[in-house]
Amino acid sequence: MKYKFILSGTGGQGAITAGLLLGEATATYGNLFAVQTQSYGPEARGGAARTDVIISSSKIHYPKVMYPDVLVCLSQEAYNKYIKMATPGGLVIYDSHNVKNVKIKDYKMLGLDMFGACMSEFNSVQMINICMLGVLSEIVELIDPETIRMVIRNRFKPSLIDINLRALDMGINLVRELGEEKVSKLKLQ
Amino acid sequence: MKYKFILSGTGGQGAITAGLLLGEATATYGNLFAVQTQSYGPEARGGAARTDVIISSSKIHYPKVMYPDVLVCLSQEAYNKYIKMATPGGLVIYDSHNVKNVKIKDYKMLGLDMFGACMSEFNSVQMINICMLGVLSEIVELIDPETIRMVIRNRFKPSLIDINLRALDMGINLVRELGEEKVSKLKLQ
Amino acid sequence: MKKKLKFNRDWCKGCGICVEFCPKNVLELDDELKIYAPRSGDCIFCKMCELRCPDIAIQIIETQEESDEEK
Amino acid sequence: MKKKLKFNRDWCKGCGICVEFCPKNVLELDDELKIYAPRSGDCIFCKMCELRCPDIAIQIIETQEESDEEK
Amino acid sequence: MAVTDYLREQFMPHIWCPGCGHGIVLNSLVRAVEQIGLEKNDVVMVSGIGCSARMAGYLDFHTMHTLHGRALAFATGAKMGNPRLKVIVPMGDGDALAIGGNHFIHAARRNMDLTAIVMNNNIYGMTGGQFSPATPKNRYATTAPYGTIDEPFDVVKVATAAGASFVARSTTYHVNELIKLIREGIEHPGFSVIEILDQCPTYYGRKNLSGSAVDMLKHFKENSVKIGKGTGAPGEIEIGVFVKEVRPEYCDKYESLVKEVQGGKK
Amino acid sequence: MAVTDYLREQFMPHIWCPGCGHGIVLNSLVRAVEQIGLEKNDVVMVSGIGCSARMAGYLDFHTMHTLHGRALAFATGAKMGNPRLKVIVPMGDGDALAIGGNHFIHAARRNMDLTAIVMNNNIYGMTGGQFSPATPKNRYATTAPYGTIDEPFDVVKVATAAGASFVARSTTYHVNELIKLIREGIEHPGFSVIEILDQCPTYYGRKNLSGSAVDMLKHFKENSVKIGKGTGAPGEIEIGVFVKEVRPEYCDKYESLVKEVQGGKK
Amino acid sequence: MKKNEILFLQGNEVCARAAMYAGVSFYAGYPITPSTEIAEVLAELMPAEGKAFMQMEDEISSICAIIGASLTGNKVMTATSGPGFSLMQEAIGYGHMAEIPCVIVNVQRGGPSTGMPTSASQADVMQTRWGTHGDHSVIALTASNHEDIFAMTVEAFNFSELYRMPVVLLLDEVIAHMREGLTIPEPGELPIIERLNTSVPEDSDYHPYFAREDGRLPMSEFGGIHRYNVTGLAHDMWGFPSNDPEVANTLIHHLVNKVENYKHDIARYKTTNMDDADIVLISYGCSARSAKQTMSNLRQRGLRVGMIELQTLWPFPDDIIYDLCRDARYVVVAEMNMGQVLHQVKEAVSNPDRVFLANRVDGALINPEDIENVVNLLRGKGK
Amino acid sequence: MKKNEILFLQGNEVCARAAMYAGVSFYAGYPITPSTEIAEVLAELMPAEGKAFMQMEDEISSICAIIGASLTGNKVMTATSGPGFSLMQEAIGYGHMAEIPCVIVNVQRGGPSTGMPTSASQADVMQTRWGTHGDHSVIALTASNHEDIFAMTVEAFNFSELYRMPVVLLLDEVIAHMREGLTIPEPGELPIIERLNTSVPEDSDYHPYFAREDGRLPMSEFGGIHRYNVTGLAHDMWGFPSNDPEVANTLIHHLVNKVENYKHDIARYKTTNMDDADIVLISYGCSARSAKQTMSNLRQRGLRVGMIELQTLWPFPDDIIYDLCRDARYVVVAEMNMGQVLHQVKEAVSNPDRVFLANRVDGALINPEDIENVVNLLRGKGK
Ligand SMILES: Cc1ncc(C[n+]2csc(CCOP(=O)(O)OP(=O)(O)O)c2C)c(N)n1
Ligand SMILES: Cc1ncc(C[n+]2csc(CCOP(=O)(O)OP(=O)(O)O)c2C)c(N)n1
Ligand code: SF4
Ligand code: SF4
Ligand code: SF4
Ligand code: SF4
Ligand code: SF4
Ligand code: SF4
Ligand SMILES: [Mg+2]
Ligand SMILES: [Mg+2]
Repeated sequence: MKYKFILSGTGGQGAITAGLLLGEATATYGNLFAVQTQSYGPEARGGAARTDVIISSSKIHYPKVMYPDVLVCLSQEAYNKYIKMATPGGLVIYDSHNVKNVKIKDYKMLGLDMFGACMSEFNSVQMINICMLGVLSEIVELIDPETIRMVIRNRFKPSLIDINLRALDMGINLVRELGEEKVSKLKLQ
Repeated sequence: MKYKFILSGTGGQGAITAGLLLGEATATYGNLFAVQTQSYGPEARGGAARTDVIISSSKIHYPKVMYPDVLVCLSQEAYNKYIKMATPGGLVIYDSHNVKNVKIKDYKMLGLDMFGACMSEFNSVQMINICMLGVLSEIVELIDPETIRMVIRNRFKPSLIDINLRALDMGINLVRELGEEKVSKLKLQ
Repeated sequence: MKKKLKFNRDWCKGCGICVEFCPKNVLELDDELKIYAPRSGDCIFCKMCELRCPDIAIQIIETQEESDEEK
Repeated sequence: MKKKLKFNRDWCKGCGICVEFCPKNVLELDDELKIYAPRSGDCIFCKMCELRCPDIAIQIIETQEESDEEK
Repeated sequence: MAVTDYLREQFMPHIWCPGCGHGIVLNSLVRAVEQIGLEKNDVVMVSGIGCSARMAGYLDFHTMHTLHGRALAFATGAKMGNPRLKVIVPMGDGDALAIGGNHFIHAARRNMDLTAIVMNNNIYGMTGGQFSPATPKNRYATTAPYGTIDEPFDVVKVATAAGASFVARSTTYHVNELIKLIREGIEHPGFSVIEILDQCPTYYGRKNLSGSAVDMLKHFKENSVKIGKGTGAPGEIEIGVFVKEVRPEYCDKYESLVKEVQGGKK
Repeated sequence: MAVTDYLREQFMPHIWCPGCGHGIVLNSLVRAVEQIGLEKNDVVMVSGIGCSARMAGYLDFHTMHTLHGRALAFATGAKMGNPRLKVIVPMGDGDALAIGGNHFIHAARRNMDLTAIVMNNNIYGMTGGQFSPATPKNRYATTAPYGTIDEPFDVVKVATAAGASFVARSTTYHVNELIKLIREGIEHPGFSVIEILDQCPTYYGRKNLSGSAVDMLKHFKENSVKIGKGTGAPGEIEIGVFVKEVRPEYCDKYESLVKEVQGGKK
Repeated sequence: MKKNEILFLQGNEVCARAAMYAGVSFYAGYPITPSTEIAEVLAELMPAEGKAFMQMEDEISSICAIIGASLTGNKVMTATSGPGFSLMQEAIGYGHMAEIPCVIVNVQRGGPSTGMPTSASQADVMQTRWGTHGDHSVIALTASNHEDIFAMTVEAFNFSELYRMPVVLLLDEVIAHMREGLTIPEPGELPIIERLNTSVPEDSDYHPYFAREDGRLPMSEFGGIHRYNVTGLAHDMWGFPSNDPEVANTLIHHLVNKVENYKHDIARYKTTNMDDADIVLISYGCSARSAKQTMSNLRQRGLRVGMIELQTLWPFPDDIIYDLCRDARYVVVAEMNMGQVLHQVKEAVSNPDRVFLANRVDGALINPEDIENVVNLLRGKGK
Repeated sequence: MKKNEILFLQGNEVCARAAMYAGVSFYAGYPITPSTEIAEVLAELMPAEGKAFMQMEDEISSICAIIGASLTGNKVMTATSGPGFSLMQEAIGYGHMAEIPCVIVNVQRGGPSTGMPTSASQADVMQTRWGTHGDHSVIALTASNHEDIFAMTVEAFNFSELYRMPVVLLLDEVIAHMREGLTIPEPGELPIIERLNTSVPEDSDYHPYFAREDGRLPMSEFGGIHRYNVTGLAHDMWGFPSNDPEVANTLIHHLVNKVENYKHDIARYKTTNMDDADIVLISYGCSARSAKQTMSNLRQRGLRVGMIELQTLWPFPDDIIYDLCRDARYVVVAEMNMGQVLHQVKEAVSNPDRVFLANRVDGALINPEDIENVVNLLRGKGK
């Protein structure tokens, strides 16, 4: 079993941190192999940022993602830049508040208002990346949300653990609210 | 026709300048080929200094002198360091004032008191290298003293030309004073 | 001839420097963190915003037309 | 115990510094441009020659014997 | 000419972070050049490597984006190669003072007519926030997780001691003065150094709780004093012109030498 | 210990020319070390490349003859690698100020306990007499056949501005003071710079009609004044101690940092 | 850190931790992408262990400082990337001439010049061999995954102490910034070679440059009981400068042979599926990850593809390559440059005409398809 | 100077005068043995012609300064030796990336490190090819006598202008310090290639990095009518930094191919007695003088010895060597290093096993007997 993710957003949205947490969750606590890489560049400070994560039950060689099973876009800029990488049959998850301009193609699309959820819950969008991890963990069988909780507990300052856990659950709930049926179509096992 | 010289002395005695003048005389005014090289080294400032000169009627390839036809030693230090390069049948010319400790081997030896001559004529040993060129030009047929005179006239400040020409003649005379017979044994044609 | 504030939204990065140091409190950032001038009438054209903008996103221009300032 | 000038001829390069700056004019260079002390009796052991010699060729040593100074 | 006429607009917006002080310096520089009325074809800009060094790309002069620390060495050749040109050298603090320190003091010594603009944000911005020789003591940086122990350079003092004939300091808050100083520096016929304290909110700011770009500008505002007006309190920023002396300029001296040498001949 | 106990006698006589000032510096240095009573095993000498740099080979310390201009960088590592050791760095004017200028100012800035002895003969001796950044204006050198047009550095000023906490100057004529200054420099707990004007009769002397080593020493004698006693005449050599301040030393600061960091842990 | 815990680290972080494991006690460096994290991690770890971390004014002073600190008895390291590595060349030569143990990490990025600072490349392989002037030998290691980064970092220290010389660890942007799981070895799990100190007693003559029969030169640290001279000039067994041709000749041959004679001890490489391989992929570093993928893809399609992954790049294990490739129909070298290891392979094998290059120089990691395309082309299947 | 007068000059002096002949208008350098005389002669000649001579603070600033001056419209040069050449590597890479014409003379001396400053060596040949990081091509010339030093210095300027890149002239201590007779060519006698200036008119778009079909990039000098950006980062045709893999790929291939595609135009070499040669000596620089002597000695003894003297070292003229050596029984490469051109010859010829090395690395010029001994050995005559 092997899943390939591209998580993208605008510098500061924390897409890369999310990738790192996802990788750590699966590699350290999930008994799986995981590899995470990212695109740097002087532009990374301002423009679109991207991280590739592969999780797999066997050793991973080529560490970059050419054909993502899941492409996440947290911003319009990221969407515009990376949507061309979406694969037929693959899943594109985007933040429906930030990404307005979407085109329907032969991949599955899931727009969720993570931005809105974060704003209403925390009055800040700082947690959007963790929320996104919640979404992923609910959709991708291989990702055990408990492992992400463990990473959160280990990585963050005590004062920030709780709020991050809540953001994670928020993401999980955003998916659950879609209803069994819809979710089952999206799910990656 | 090809003659190979090693001119040696102590830094400051001008052996290297002599080599350069000899080369220039033959190459520029003598219609011959000439190559001059020298040994550098931080020690060159203090210790023994050496220059190799080859003059030839045909093109010269290897520019160093391994088996000198003539080895000149202006100082004891230079003698000690380079006498091992003297070749059987070759000629060793040394300054008989500076070089006291000589061993007789299977090469021809010619000791001349160039030091004394210079001191008595100029009250300085500055000209010993030019005097030595006079000696060489009288012994080596291929070296036309007139070409050395031309170099002296071209290279030196006007104020120094005359004294250098005199030093040259002094060297020539030192050899002539030895008498035809002795000289004819030494001569290189 | 009338002076007018001209913004280059594409260049503005929303740092808020112009907003903070405007002596007349003319400027604000919108939802998308881009500059606009809700109180443009108060502007004294002191140029401080123009000179301090790190993104050269503000220009004070002279114009023939009467205030068609967009805000 | 008596002081004495000791020269290292092998190291001396004949620069003449010691000669020039000896306050008592004790020193000279010989034919071979090596240091010697023709007027060693005048020496006040001020050490200036020892300290200024670039070749560390002069030492003022203390000795048991009476003046067996070689010159 | 309008300010934007000096920009290569096709490459804008620039890559600098929101609120980066380098943009303010760019802004001031362009206005200084405009005030002097320099022809664009007469200006060469030579920069090294760093966020600051990216300035060259955005300006419609003859621009050379070179190697980290070496801008002044390239600039020396460019100027000597055609002394008619005005040569402006924007530099980061790391660029000018760390790897580039030697070229900095030698350029000052020679007094060639170059204008060095040191954009001192107290940090290596481009590489992500390591301390620089201009980072004050006890500050945090990615390579100083426990605080810096190094003493910083005083750019003004070093430039002065090395021989710069025009030395000034200002901050990105003081834009009007800044324009004036840059202008003076460019017009000064000799090596000029203008140190500009500027903000890197992304790294220096974040690591040292200086907060946002706005906060950092406020800091400059509050801690700056005119030369000689200071109380000597730590952290005080003296601003103004420290040195301004007309001394023989290098290219001029070389020209005289050439005349002299040729004098005998021609 | 006798002076010669500090020498590697088997390699003497040294390669320096007759009358070379570097020998006088060697002489003074050995006496200063002897006076302090340093153990030979506690002294590391690090030199670069140049006639001056050859000093290391003749001294019976731990000696490192490194690369042109880089002695202070090697020395910084050696000292930081074992702060217990005394590290002395003899340097030529080219070595210290031309190619090595950056390491010089940064070593001064850090204030690590190194003793830099700048043997300033105003010339590149080793390579045969090219001008250096310490050659005064209008002097002759093989690469300045028409006279130099470059302004020279003032070593004392540059060292001071860069942050050296001990800065002194003397000449090879003033041997007693020289020994005292070198001693003070070595004993000073921080970065010390002792600039020593010394003679290269072979190149600087010959090219600039300063005559022999003796004449050059006379020149030092006649043109030197104690700090503050000068008339400001051109060519005047101010000698003495310019800066002597005890400031936190780099290795000490690092040790404190380590203690602090480990504090939480151990 | 819990025992056997899997850590999810960047390659650079692994390198830094491995250096700690190997006993680095002095680091000096200057920041440069994509190597900077090595310094950043060490800036945190080293003071906590009482070890010296310095950020210097540039790369030249960094390499000089580590050589200085090596002589005062430390295990030392610096890390940089292309531009810094180029600047270090003079002092690297000093390290070779003076035979000073030190480790230099070059995390390669796109070149030449400032090039592509944040992109992947493997174009410094030949520079690592020939970057400084004059004749000498080189040891350079590389790695394609975190376990190997750890192991090769430790080996770099080991070789540098064993052979008394600068050793280069060549990483690349991809593996340096990539995160994957790693279990840090227990202390003692990997062998650590400590400096060979001289047994010459105090007051006896110690010859710092008198090689033992096995080519090794026992050291004595500065500050210790033996005082001697170190120089970058040609020198005799005392470390004193010498112009004697005999001395120079011996020295140069020693500098070359002390490594060339131990080529087999230094060779680190891995082979996979080589038993029946008629198509051999040779690769290293990040490219090896793609090559491995290509191999497994092609094996699944029934092609007899084998692979050699090089970890020792210099001295180049030419006879090993010769032996392994003897029966190959095609040899494909996969690397991210215009063909550098390619030259060595061509020089090594019996039939250079069978050796082909699969490369990529645009900054993006070469991918398994890039390599597969070359294989297909060779098999007459076109792209 | 009288017409056709034979001057008796040092090799370095010849190089300096040839640079004047080629039109050098800016020189910057830092003294180092055995190259210093080049600077010393230019310090005298250049001001007299109104041209700029600068002594800089080090070698790094020297190479940077000449690149800067090249951009403001000058023909430029610097000269150095091993340690300085190593220091210049980063900026040489910049010269390649930004495609700036400049000439770098490296008068080789014994290495590595400070090595043997006053002794002969040819051990920087591979460094010249691979000294800086990243992929690019190199042009390097050498010479064995004064006539050739003059000609190759002029060619170095010509190639650097023609191909818009740094060109290295590799001399050695022997020929640099050797004096022999030379008649300086008349003006016009040797062709001088001037910079190709763009014909794009003012106010039209000039693309500094848009190569013509023949690979050439017409220039526009700084201060001229076109303003553009120059950078050491990967860049597009405007000279503006770009991260686009496509752009990077095109750029790297251009940097390599602009030379590789013109290898035959750049190859300078001389053959002697090659018609019937079954023993081929390949040599260059000072060693070629000895090899020539060996050849003539052996010919006198009836051996069919021929010789190839290389003047272009890079790009290595491999197919020319291949052709010329096809019928050779033995090929002997004579050079003063541990075998550098040797590698290239082995890679070039059809049977590398027939290629042998005659070398010397002790600082003394290799002599005809050294080479003869190798030939005798091969012929089973032992020494
Ligand atoms: C030789 C070399 N060393 C290191 C680097 C990496 N590097 C690029 S910019 C930079 C420092 C930037 O700091 P600064 O000069 O202060 O400019 P800023 O980004 O802060 O404006 C460094 C270390 C490089 N490009 N080249
Ligand atoms: C990198 C490098 N550049 C240049 C040289 C050549 N070089 C050796 S010593 C020296 C200068 C010597 O002058 P200085 O430092 O003043 O010492 P001095 O000989 O006068 O004592 C130079 C340029 C070198 N060895 N290495
Ligand atoms: S010009 Fe002055 S008053 Fe007007 S908006 Fe700008 S800062 Fe405010
Ligand atoms: S200062 Fe400029 S970039 Fe910042 S908010 Fe104002 S207009 Fe935008
Ligand atoms: S000790 Fe003084 S008095 Fe005696 S010789 Fe030396 S300098 Fe002269
Ligand atoms: S000072 Fe020393 S070297 Fe000079 S003459 Fe006197 S003893 Fe000899
Ligand atoms: S990192 Fe700092 S210096 Fe660089 S662009 Fe961002 S704010 Fe400016
Ligand atoms: S050349 Fe000058 S500095 Fe060097 S040893 Fe001779 S006198 Fe001293
Ligand atoms: Mg900065
Ligand atoms: Mg000097």
